[in-house]
Amino acid sequence: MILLVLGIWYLAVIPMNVQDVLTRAERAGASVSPESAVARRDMGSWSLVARNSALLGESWSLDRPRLPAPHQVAAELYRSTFDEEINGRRGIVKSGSLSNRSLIYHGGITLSATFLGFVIGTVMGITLAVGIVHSRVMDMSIMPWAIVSQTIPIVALAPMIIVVLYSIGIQGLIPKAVISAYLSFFPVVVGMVKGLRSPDAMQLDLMRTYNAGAFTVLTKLRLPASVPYLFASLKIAIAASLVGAIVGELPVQKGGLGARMLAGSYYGQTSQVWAALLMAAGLAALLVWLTGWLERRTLRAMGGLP
Amino acid sequence: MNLVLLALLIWGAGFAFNLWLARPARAQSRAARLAVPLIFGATVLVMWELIVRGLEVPQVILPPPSEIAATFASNISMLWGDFVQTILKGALGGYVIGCSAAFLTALLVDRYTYLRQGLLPLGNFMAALPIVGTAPILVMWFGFGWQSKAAVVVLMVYFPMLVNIVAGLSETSAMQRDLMRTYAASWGKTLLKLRLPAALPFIFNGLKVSTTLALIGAIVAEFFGSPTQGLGFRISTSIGQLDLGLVWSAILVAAITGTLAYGLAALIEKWLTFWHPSQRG
Amino acid sequence: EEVTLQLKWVTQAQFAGYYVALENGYYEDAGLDVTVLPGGPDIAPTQVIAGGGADVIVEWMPAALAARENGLPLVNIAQPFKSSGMMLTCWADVGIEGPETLANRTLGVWFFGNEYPFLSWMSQLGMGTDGKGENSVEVLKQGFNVDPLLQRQADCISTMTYNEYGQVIDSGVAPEELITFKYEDQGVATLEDGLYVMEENLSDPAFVERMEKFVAASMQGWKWAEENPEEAAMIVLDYDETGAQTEAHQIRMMNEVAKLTAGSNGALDSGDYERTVATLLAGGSDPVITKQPEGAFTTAITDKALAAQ
Amino acid sequence: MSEPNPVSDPHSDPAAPVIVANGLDLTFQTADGPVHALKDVSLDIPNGSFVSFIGPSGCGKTTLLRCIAGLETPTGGSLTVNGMTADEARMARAYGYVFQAAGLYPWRSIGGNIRLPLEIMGFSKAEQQERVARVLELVELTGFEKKFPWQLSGGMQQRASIARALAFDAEILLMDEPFGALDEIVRDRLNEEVLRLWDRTQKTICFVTHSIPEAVYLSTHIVVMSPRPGRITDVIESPLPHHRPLDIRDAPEFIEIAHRVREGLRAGYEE
Amino acid sequence: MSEPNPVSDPHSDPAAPVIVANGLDLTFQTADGPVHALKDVSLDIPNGSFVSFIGPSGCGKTTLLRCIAGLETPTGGSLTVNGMTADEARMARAYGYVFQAAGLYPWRSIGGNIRLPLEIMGFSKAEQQERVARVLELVELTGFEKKFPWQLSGGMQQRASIARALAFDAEILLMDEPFGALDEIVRDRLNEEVLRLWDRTQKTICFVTHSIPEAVYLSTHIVVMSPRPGRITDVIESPLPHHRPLDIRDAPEFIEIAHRVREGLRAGYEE
Ligand SMILES: Nc1ncnc2c1ncn2[C@@H]1O[C@H](COP(=O)(O)OP(=O)(O)OP(=O)(O)O)[C@@H](O)[C@H]1O
Ligand SMILES: Nc1ncnc2c1ncn2[C@@H]1O[C@H](COP(=O)(O)OP(=O)(O)OP(=O)(O)O)[C@@H](O)[C@H]1O
Ligand SMILES: Cc1ncc(C[n+]2csc(CCO)c2C)c(N)n1
Ligand SMILES: [Mg+2]
Ligand SMILES: [Mg+2]
Repeated sequence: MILLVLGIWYLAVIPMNVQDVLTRAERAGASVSPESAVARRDMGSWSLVARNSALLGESWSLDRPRLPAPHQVAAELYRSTFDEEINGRRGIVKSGSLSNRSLIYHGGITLSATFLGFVIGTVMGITLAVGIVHSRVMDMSIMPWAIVSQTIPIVALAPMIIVVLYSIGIQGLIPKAVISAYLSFFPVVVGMVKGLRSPDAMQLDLMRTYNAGAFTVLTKLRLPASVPYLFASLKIAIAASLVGAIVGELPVQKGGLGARMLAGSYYGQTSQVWAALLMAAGLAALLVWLTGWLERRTLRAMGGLP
Repeated sequence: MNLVLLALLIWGAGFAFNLWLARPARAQSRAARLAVPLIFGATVLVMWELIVRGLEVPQVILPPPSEIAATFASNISMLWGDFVQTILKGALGGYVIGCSAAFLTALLVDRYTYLRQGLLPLGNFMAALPIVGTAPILVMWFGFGWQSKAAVVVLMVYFPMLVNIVAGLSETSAMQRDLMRTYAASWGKTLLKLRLPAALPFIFNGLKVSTTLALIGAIVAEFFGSPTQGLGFRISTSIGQLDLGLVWSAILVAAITGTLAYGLAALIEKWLTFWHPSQRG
Repeated sequence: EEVTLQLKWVTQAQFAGYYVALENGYYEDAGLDVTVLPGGPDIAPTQVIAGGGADVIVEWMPAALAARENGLPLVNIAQPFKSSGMMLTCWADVGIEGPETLANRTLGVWFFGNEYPFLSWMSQLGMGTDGKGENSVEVLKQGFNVDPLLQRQADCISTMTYNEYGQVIDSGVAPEELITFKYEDQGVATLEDGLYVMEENLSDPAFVERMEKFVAASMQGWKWAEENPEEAAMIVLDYDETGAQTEAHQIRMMNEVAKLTAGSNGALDSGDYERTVATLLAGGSDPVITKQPEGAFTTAITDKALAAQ
Repeated sequence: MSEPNPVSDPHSDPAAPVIVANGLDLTFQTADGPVHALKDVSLDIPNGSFVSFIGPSGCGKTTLLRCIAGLETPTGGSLTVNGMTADEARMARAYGYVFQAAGLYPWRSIGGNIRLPLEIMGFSKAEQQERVARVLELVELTGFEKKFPWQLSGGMQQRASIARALAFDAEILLMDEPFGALDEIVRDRLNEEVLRLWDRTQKTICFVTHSIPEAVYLSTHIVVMSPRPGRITDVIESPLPHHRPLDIRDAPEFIEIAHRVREGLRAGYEE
Repeated sequence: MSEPNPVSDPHSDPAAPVIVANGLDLTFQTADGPVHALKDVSLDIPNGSFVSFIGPSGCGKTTLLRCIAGLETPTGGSLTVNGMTADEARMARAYGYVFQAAGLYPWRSIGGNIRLPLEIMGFSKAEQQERVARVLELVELTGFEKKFPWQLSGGMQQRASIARALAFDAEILLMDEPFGALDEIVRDRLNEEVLRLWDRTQKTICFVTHSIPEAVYLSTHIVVMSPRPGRITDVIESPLPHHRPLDIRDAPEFIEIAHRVREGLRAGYEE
């Protein structure tokens, strides 16, 4: 499967980059058909490929490709992780601290904002859910607005939020975490409301026969019953947190994978963008996997099926 | 400062009224279920207005709702143009393409197990790509028009939809499937008569999540290049011009559309999955 | 004494003077503790200063004057950039020769407050900006890079002499393949990268004094940067937290920026100011500003600051 | 029928009644209109008796049990438990309730489940441990304390849930179709065990069931109910001896009572 | 036990066997190792008979029924239905299957559920309508065609599911604990109805149950099974007449057969 994807990717590189490849060939003096770049602009990629099949050797090694070839991305990934840290002037080996040209350093920055936002969002989500489950007013008034809140394109507002937080003197990690928290609280609310309400009538009645108070019901019944729902939500929330952190890093060019992506895009370093992108997706996969691992551990400790 | 106190007072009053409305006897009525969130929203707006005025928050940081409303009213035709560009062309186009593609893929994945094993993990990985990274790439590939916005939306809605549809299609119980086997029903018949109806609650879950994703995708993609129209363009340009009233008006358009779209999906869901326990209340 | 400076864009040699002053201790010597906030896409320095997130910002004059007219009283206190680095860069092979041949083309423009010089140029040309036509152009909101030109999605894009133009050349395009329109040459240049503060603060003598020290130290930094472009570029690189800038690019940028700052000692030249205002007012039906601004600049600070040197 | 149904004749049996219901009435308000679940139910349950409630589905057995447990509030009539109202008795933790399904909390071990009411009622750690061990032995589950519910068979889970109800030594045990979900053989076995338990602990037990043989086998008194609205149609006192081997079910007296119960049920249905 | 268990003696009963199992064996491969669900099961089921399968939980009743239905593939032995393999018989739509729970599709009305097999098998619209009406009448649900499953009581749902299995007129009816979830009275009534239906339609019925009285009341033949691994321990032929009022359950022959079945079950358990 992976091989198939790589194959398709390599193949797709040819038509994606054909315009640039032919322009370069033309500058180098080869005869290209059609001859003018203006005429080529309006032609389909595949017909260009077909008409100039001899000139396509450069497709996989352009400096500013529209679509970099997999090995270019892989090389960039290597360069901006191991190579930079071990051999680079600012790498950890030479300077004693992580290099700001390495994705490890930027991944770390993004992760710290992700975690902070995730924690804030989760705590907020659980608190809201507990409130919603225990108070009908909160249920009736907050739930619809929680849905509305998610239709606001927060990602588009990120720069404004950051500026607003500047104005009350908050900078650095927290603005990013706020955006992360905003994106991650919603899945937690939805999942936890479901989870806290998941005990059936019989389980609740049992508590009533013991004459247990709301707090006891919460700690002894609702919270344990909601754990599977919590983890399902946490997996969504942590991925959302990561996106939030990256979004928060775009406008504030102070490091992080988001800043990396923008900078790469700014200077046309396509493979740098792709490397940061893959790194982000890999981090997301790792975080989700970690949450899943924690879930399995917790559920096992709670007597879940092995 | 007095305004701030007034704001807190109004908040208290709204809350008390809601408490009264939410009492068990009344909470069931349709009017109360509608009124409570509306009163909540209204108190938030009034508080916003009073606090912004009371604390003299600069207009360029946070304008009061009254000013937003005024800007909104005087720019209706421009906002309509943005709405058409971003929502009708970008978001809706991408939504339709993305959801249909996910549906077709789900059928394929369902039919051929080896595809599922390969495609779903890949899908999960791709779904983790942050849009802020993919959007500039897609703008580079598909140009500045609505097509690139639709592409971003497709990428955003495709995997949540796929995951939901695939989960939904396997939602049937062994007994329900065995019943079909006793009728010697074909794959197609089983799909049509059993698995699709059973999958509907999941599909609608996906559709609801995707409405907001589509909206956000279309707007954010405009930050990375657009024609001189569109909600994302408006938000970004107006921030630069310090016209915060217009920024919030554009956000308002997005929020209203998102809420309506979500509501519409929920309504259709209610209508089509009336049989599901969650809809029977 | 603390000063927070909000830059207009990401850390790069465009802002070398401030970083040099920081690195070489000029601010410290003046008794200032300066925080430099890099900008980024969709960070509006005007909004930051309005919210109180910065004491002084680097901004272009059109955006500052537009903000002033919209009720945000910004005042120019220094102008390290003498001339404009803005231009429109076009493919030659599509048949563009002069400004009048721009009609019916697709042009990439920066928005977010950076569109004002372009819009006044177009209105002076009598060119519409609402789609392709006899006497009008199609405008795209250009993203962060020069791809729209290289991919031929636009016939022309906005570039800065010190930055995007170099990137186009770096990507293998020969200068002969391009046609460029410098705003300076077209007579529509507007002042870029001035230092602006809130008007109300200027009535506070302590603030004014701090700004005098700040401007003086900053100009010291600029002059050092002009003389030592390579070292200045390296200093900028050290302050770039994204690690994305490259030596070659920053050195070239520093050399180009030095050309723009060369003519300025930091004081705003009232002639340049008049020309900018005239350009912005001359916008035909839709000018960027509608009336002559008043009190939009003060030379009091530069007078003091430069006298001190 | 407004007269109390004397489940026991106070003269022949000296045990005082612990549960006294008088003209109990309960109407549920639902979206489709009111449902009259209990009508004019009067009943005395003497101390130490084993009372079964039998009747067709929906006749109000569960509702009656829940009224006794203070989980439902009657809309009419009076009900006292040990001289208190049902709700006061609930607050005083006067009974253990066993539900139809075992209803163990899946995230707690068997021991943890049995400990649950003890934790809530504030028993000391040592006391908890001691009681858990005692009831586990009572229901023959010693050694399964650390297992989780899913690791036990249905019958064992049901025993654990009985142990949970016994742990805090309530005087009254209310059991709502506790063996409904089990197969006949396991059910037989648990029936024997419940009888033995009752013998040993001398508790008052109210037992809801669908099964005629089960009711006849277990009870000192069988309360037959009929639906729409739910009321008591017959109270049958069992002449069977206190000690009952399983074989008793083939005995003629047994079949005779079973027949009477079935006729009572049928009558209620056809009415 | 490798000899077929002659459920019917071919000489005294001229009906030809429709289902013939010979040394049937089935082992499930599970994560915890293989489970031997059926061992050496041999059986002849004559045309028109009513065969009950009874046995403790997990003894393989459902598995055997599923093998007959072609839903499970035996790992050994042979099985023919009407001379075909079980799978061919399934493809030929030779039987209606009634599951333990009603298993109606909640998105279809009662009529729609009954129509489901007819749509799949390509009956014409008119034919569908006619058949739905006919089976609805047969199970006494006329007038409920437009209702949805959750609007019906459990007993009514179960009858609808029987109607669904009857709609396409398969010769064989396989019923897996169809009344397991119902209360005794409703169950009695449905038992009477199933008997009447069997009488009227002359179908061959295989019926799985947990309840001894039910098995005895309904069947011409009772197959007693025992677990680990599941096999047949006894086949009891009923001397009861074809026509059976419910009262027959108090008759001595009935109690005698019931006793025999119980002994057979107990033996299988203790073994
Ligand atoms: N919370 C409730 N709201 C409305 N109606 C209810 C409620 N609980 C029970 N009922 C109705 O009251 C009647 C009696 O119900 P109950 O559960 O007591 O019957 P039951 O005898 O226990 O039946 P089963 O044997 O099926 O458990 C039924 O008609 C039922 O539908
Ligand atoms: N699909 C399967 N995979 C593995 N084991 C199975 C499977 N189906 C049934 N079994 C096992 O086979 C044995 C027989 O199961 P079966 O369902 O036939 O029992 P049953 O007699 O119908 O029991 P019950 O009365 O509880 O329905 C059991 O031990 C069961 O756990
Ligand atoms: C949103 C956005 N704003 C501005 C620029 C372009 N830009 C880069 S440097 C520079 C000079 C500023 O002093 C300008 C205008 C952009 N690419 N994107
Ligand atoms: Mg009940
Ligand atoms: Mg079974």
